[in-house]
Amino acid sequence: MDSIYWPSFFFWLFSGVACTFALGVLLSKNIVRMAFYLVISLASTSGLFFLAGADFVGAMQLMIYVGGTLVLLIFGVMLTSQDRFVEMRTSSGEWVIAFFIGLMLFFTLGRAAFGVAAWKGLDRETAEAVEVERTVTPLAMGLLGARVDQLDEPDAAKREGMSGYLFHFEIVSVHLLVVLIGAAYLARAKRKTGSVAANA
Amino acid sequence: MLNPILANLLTEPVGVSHYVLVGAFMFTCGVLCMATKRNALGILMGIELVLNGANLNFIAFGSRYLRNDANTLGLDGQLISLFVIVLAAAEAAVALAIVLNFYNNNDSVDVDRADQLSG
Amino acid sequence: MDPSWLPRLLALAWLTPLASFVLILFFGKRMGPHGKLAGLVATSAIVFAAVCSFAALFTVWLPNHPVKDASHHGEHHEEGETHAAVTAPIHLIAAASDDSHDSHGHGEGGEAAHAEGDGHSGHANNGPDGYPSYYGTWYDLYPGADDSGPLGSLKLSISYYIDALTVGMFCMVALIASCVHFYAMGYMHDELHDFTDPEVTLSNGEKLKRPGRYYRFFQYLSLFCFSMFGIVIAGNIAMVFVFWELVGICSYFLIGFYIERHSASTAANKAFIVNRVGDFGMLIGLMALWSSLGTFAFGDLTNADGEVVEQGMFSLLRTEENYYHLQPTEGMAYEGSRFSDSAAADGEGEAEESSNKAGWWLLLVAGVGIFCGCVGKSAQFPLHVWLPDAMEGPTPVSALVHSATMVAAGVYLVGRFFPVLSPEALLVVAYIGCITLLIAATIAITATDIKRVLAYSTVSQLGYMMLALGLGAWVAGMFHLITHAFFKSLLFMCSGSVIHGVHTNDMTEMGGLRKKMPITAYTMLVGCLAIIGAGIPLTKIGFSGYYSKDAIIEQAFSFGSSNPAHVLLQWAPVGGAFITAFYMFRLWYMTFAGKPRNQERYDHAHESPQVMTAPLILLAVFAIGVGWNFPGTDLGVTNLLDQARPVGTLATTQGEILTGLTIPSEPDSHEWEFKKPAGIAAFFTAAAGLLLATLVYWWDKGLNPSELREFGPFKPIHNFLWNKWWFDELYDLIFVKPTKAVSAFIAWFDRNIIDTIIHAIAAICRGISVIFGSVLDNKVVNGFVDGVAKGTWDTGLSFRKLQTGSVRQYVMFIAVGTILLFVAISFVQNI
Amino acid sequence: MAAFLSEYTWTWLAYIIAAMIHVGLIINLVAVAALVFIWLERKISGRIQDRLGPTRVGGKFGWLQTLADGLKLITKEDLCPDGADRFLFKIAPYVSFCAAIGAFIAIPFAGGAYPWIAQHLNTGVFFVLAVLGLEVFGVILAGYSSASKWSLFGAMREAAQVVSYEVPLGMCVVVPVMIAGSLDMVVIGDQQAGWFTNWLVFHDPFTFITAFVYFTCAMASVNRAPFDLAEAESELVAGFHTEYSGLRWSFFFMAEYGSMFSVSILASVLFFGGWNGPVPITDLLGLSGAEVGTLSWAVAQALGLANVLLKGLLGVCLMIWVRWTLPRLRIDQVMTTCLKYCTPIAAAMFLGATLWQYNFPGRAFFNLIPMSDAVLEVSEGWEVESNDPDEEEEQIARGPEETGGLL
Repeated sequence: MDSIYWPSFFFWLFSGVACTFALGVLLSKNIVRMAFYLVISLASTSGLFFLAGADFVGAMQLMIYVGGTLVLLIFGVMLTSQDRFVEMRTSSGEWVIAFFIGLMLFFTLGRAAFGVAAWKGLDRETAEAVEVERTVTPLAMGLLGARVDQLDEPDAAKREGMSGYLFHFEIVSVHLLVVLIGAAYLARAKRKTGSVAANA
Repeated sequence: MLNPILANLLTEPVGVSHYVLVGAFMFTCGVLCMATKRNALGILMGIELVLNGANLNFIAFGSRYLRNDANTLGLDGQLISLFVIVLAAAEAAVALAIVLNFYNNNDSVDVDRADQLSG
Repeated sequence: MDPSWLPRLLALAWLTPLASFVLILFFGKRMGPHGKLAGLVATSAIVFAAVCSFAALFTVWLPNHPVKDASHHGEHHEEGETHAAVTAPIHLIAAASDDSHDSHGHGEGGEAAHAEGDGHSGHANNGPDGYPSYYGTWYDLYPGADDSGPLGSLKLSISYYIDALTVGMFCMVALIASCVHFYAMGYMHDELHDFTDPEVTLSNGEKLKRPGRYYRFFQYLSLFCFSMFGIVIAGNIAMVFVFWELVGICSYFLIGFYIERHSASTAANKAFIVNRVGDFGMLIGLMALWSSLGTFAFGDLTNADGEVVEQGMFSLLRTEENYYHLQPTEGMAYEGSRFSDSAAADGEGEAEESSNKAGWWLLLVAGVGIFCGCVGKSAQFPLHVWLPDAMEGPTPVSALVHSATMVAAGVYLVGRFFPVLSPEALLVVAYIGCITLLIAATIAITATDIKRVLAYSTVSQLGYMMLALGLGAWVAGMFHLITHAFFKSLLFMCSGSVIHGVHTNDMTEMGGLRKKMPITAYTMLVGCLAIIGAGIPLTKIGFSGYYSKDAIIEQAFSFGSSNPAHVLLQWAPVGGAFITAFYMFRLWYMTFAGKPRNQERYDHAHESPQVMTAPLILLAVFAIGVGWNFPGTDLGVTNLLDQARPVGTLATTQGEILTGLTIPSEPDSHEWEFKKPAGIAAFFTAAAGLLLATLVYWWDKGLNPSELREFGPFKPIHNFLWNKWWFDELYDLIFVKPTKAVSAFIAWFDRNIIDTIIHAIAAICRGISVIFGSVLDNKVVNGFVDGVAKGTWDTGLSFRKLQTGSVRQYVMFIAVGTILLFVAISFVQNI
Repeated sequence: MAAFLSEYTWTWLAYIIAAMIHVGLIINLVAVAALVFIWLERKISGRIQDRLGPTRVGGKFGWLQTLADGLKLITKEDLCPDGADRFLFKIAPYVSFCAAIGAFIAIPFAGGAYPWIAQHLNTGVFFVLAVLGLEVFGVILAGYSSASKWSLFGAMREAAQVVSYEVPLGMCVVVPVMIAGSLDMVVIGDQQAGWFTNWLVFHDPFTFITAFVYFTCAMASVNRAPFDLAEAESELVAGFHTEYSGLRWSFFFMAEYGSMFSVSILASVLFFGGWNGPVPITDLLGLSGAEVGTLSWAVAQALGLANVLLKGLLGVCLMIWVRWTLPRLRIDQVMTTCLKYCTPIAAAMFLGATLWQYNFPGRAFFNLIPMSDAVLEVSEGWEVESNDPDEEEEQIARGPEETGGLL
């Protein structure tokens, strides 16, 4: 028998935490706790990303997703801190139906996950021989339109198609801008003339 | 009896399947969250979970530690998950704005009260 | 500097006025109070253009192509001709001119004209590259190779053709335009504030009051200069045409500057429409050339190695093999023969002969067609009627139009096109010029409007130029164009100064003004002396007009001696010189000499401000000296122009259709044989005119003009001239009235017959559609549509239950749908 | 299970012990640093306010004062108010503390080929920023779960402030990252080797300004005065930790001082040369380079460690100085400072630095001025090897290891 393969250990650790707290999100009725569980779940997922060698994406996950959830949390606190809104009960019949449907969904997806032979995982020697790969620069270049990781691609036709994601990057940037403006517009404070008059 | 299984889990590298399974679990949790929460913010959290589960799949398919053959997505997986993250942030911003508006109009974030469009 | 700087510098000079135009167009109103800065902008632009032009001349052109004394041409020619008489069928050897020019560095165009190794003449061996020119393109519209462009083989390009003429014209135009701009800055100051137009009376009896349009005036001036530069630098006839029309529209704008005055708007319309008539002929010539030659370009396009890539018009028509003699191309002969069936029927030799003839005919059509455009633009008979009316524009415009831009364009184009014009076409040019010269000069005698006298004088002088070109005196014609530009702009500005001072155009209200406005008077005197060609006969001392006019008369004598049938062409310029001297000094005496005829106006008269007189003095200096060589050198306008003489036009040529016609070589006319009688005739006729004017209009004890007017035999003549030969009335009778009648008939036809038919058709259509609407549309189509709508509505009603409005149920639907999809797929896969 | 454990006991233990040592080092570093800083703050504030500060405990300077305070806090009762969300209330301080400590995982204390760093991350800067941003979670949870309106107000203020200030902070951090061409803090620090003129703060005028903007934003994001709206005593009693006492309260305190320390170290690595002193003593003494022995290397690394700690300390002192000098801002002034001043300035500096890189690729401000040979020699680290695009592409293709991690 071999010694412990530590990445596997951490995988089980992180995935266990992530799944547990995802379940916590599902089952908890307090919106603030849900947000807290969600943060932990997402942070653990970022650990899974680090384990899979996607360190930049992991850091992004920590920074953006967790930050985004932070805002969710704030809103949760702001909008639901009145007691009657902290817990909004769902009827138990719905819970039962949802549980069964969820079970079926999970079963189907899980069956798909183990349905492909090539997804079984590497043997240990191969896994240990995989070179550490730095991804930040290739990722950045990819976003700027140059796929430096594909220079070794033997098929010239394939290499032609791999022109990077500059265009998408630009679209997403503009999209973000539009969203910012749109969100600011949607959420702007409405002038309530009636209430002012009433106060006066 | 338990030892070989536990030992295998800890001594052998995990594969894409495991990641996909975790992703599937988070996805299911997210969907159920969306289906059962009456709080609009709860639904948003469900969406975050769903997106995160999907992201996990992209990362898994792109990783060279899990599946070292020519069919990995490579960097494309990471790039796509980056886009997902960014768009999720955008989505959250808009959704929160909508929730805020909804709150302003209804004094509540209960989505069951948003049924004016029922047939 | 390297010759490659030529196109750059000239393009800079060309585009600067455009920049100024655009600037004023967009920001004119905001340039200071009432656009005052616009004048500065436009003026500085044109001054910059002038600097660029002179830089091109003195730092690029002259160092690369030093001028030589052209007066040796005659000797060369003689030698060449005797040689050629023996050895060459066509005496074209004289195309080779100065062997002292370095035979390299002529850029794109110069090398094209290389005749070597034919061994006919010692001169020919040296190559005729004494006439350097540069051709190149800046931009091609649809540059399709092998006729693959969207316009077929039509190649429209923005190109340049630069030779000494181009450079000289640039300098002249820029210089005069600069003076005009400066002058206009003073002259147009009325427009700087709200302007009350004294000549426009509104219906309520008040005078029109409108905001000043100072900036707009300069905007048009800039565009005008840009267009003129465009014509001069253009490297192909299509581009010339474009800028030609631009010049036309600019003149339209400027003549109609006081658009509220009825006379001004009418004059602008007249100028524009009359020019269109000429341009129609020009289009015909253009198409004739293009369809037979397949190119619009003047020069040859060469690649980097100096090899010719595309032949231009000039080298196609005057090929090296043909010793640069004009010869229609095969394509021309073919195109021409398509219109004469006799070619096919006759014998073979005759067919060739006749198709060759047809080529010449086509060439004649093309030449006369292009010349038609020039007739319009340069106000030649019979289209001269617009120019005197163009006096309605502000005086600076008149100065510009009459000297450097508009009318010069026509003469310039004839000069540029000279190599393409056949001897017959030249004869047409000569006769048109001759007639114009005489008619305009006679009308000028009786006119009393000071600007009108000058306008007719311009027409007359343009006739001189055309005559010169038609007689083959290329250098003399172009030389006269340049000298005339200077003294005519001077004269116009002087008249403007007078008008500015006394506020009237009418010479009968002036008199004795030289004491009030001395600078104007004496600069104008210089202009008058220059235009009558004052100088010491048979020497080289005189005002600028002396050189150019004598050169023209010499050529006329030379022509007359070889073509006795066309004796009119020999003596018309001499007679013209007499009349010119008479009416010019009539003008001067009536304005400046004698006693004031209108005391009130005289008392209010004053000398113009410095910004107006300074250009006058500058132009006066030029009017005196532009014909001179720089002391001690050969550098002078004549010698510069001589460098630009089109290749192959130096020789004596014979007409092909009119076989008796001989166009003599120009340098021959400088022989003593012609020079002596011509010089003496010109001097004495001019002196006679001057004396007569003095007798009539100055010397109190001499003849009284008003008595003369009433004197029996002179009365009908005066009446005839006073009414300008009844040209306007004639045109009205011939063209305007019939056109109006025809259009009245057509209008009647349209209103009564065609309208009736259309109304009937409409009624029928309406009846049919009423029937269709009630039956087909309401019952069949609507029934079908309503049925579909009802079906959709019912289906929708039954499905609406599904839309619960609950987000969470929708999520469930999605999840269930996904699961079902999975199940379905797995079933399909298992089957 | 037993067999499995017995078979692999030693590897288990070895890993766990090693990890424990690392963790112990870092936690203790933060804890000790917090002790020192609290003492420093009291002393410095005392001097600024013209009094003495602690003088008795532990002898002459009162240097054991904090320890005594800590002992007192440990012995205090751990209160949990009625109506509080007990779970969140209890866990909130740990969240903050973990975030503050977690940042130290990726902070290097000495560079070189074998840097002193707990986990050498490729995306170090990014990681540190992300983890520091998590600290606010604990604060919000604490504010919410305390069931006190003072706490809630404080927490919401802090949330708004931190979320807003992350924008200019991130922009400021991107400037040195862009100039160094790496997110790896070791790489960024190593590029500033040599004289102090190589420090990124002196790289060009834009980075010079950026450093100050960064420091302002960093102060705001760790809630130090004049940006300490979250715990404004005059308005909110004690802000988010109103209801806390005892050890949990001290965790918040340690978290605050820990993050002060970490942003200061981050500043030192990003702008002020990190482990490279103003004068390259190790180079001058011959302690650095490829062929030096282990001892020399250790000495050099220790010097680097001293540099980092000293710079961090200076940064914290600066923050203390500012706190006791400037009055507190209003919340709208805080937001104005962020959105109307810091963000546009940071954006402009980013643009300016980009243009500088474009115009003078790889040239620092002092490299534009002719210098003596000795200085030039040391500053060779700045010279980009080649501007040949082919070669650059090749470098990218070869990956960062072979090109010395520059990319």
